[in-house]
Amino acid sequence: MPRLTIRVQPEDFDPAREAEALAHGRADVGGIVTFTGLCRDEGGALAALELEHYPGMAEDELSRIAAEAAARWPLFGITILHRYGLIRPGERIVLVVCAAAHRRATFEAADFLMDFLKSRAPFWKKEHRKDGSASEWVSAKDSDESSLLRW
Amino acid sequence: MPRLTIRVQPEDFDPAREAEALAHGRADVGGIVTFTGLCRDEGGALAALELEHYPGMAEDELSRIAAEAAARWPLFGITILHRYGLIRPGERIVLVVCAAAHRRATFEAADFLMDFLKSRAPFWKKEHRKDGSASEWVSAKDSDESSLLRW
Amino acid sequence: MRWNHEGGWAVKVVYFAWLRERVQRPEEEIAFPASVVSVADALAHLATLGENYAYAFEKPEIIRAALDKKHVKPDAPIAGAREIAFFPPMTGG
Amino acid sequence: MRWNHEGGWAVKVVYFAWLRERVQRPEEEIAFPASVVSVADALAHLATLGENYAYAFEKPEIIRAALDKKHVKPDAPIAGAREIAFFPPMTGG
Repeated sequence: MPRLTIRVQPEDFDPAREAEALAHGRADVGGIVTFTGLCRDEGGALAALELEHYPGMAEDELSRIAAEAAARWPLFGITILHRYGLIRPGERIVLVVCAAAHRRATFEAADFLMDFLKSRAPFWKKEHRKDGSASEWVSAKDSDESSLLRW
Repeated sequence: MPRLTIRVQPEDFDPAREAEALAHGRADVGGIVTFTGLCRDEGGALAALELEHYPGMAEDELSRIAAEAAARWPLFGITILHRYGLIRPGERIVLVVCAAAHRRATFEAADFLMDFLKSRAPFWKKEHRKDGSASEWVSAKDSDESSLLRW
Repeated sequence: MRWNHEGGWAVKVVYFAWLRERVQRPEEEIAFPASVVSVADALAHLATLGENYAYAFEKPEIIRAALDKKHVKPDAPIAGAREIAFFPPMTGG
Repeated sequence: MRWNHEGGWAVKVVYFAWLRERVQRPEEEIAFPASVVSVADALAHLATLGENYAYAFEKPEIIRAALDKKHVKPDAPIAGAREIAFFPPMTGG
């Protein structure tokens, strides 16, 4: 069973430290994929994103998705971190790290985790605009749902 | 045109610093994928890998592969670093970083770059074993060639 | 879940994102009548509780639900659940 | 590339990995006869230069080549090239 690390937190995180933690002290890791999702400024229009989550369920869902990836690919470790609260453009929102003996597993698992995380983990984004117009909840994309059909 | 950074060097590198350099000072980056390839110890049997390369051609090929990825996916930046010389188990060998507005492009491009790099960039690995037996050149895998057919 | 005097029960209901804003509260205890069996029944019942509820649940087909923090389909029976959550499609990541 | 007195030319040939080890040198200048037109011809000519060359090029079908640091196929004409490289399939990454 690979080492699974799941954290849901308001604080920023350090992708490099998380990646190193997965490979630390072992010499059988051949590849590590790190995906970092960042807050875009939407052409300068965005003041901040507000990330709401369902405490308890968010951690449970991320753990369930990680366990599913661990069952499908021969991984040594999976780390998923997801922030909530107010996040400014340029800041990190989410991190997925996968370590394995071979490259293919790391790419596929990280891609899978991000796909499922987006459509299954209970987080919701609200956009606060710089022009002071009413804040709006981000709509789920149909493409996110259809992305799941790849797996 | 995205920012392309290609380096072929004996020294180790810092994946986090390279990833941050791609997003630094811009707020339109939505995702960054970092792939780090490491030297495995092959169950404790490996003393070190010796990486030979074709100077000049190695840089040219990596630049060509990066330009191809840049033409196929809407990327903001691509960084490829590849080491040569003696590399010990647990050490980093290769780094690919892709930054883009959207996640899908970063995963696909990084996966593509690693596939092509493995079969097109002029690097060769020789294994030095701990038991002192004759060092052996690593054979190219058929799976590496067939991997290219995915693109 | 607590049985109430009408033969129904009271259960904690939680709302997220724009559902929470429309309902105008993050959570509440609801005494469902005995006729409410499934998640879809619970949703339909909530939609009758007032203007803000009607607005929140006007498009039931896009609303997701969880029972005790696990995703469920609309036909899932709610009997035994301590917490029912309703929320829009997720947009994390 | 320099024309030599036999009507052929001299060109820098470089070897990598186990090809370099078998040929027992990293590079050399080779005067190819005029009959050598393609990369495949050059490879076949090299294989005749001695035992170590015969060993190095015993499986020509797996050997890769580059002209002036660009991958080429066996039928590529070598006229004009300043550097021909021969090497096994790459194993980087």
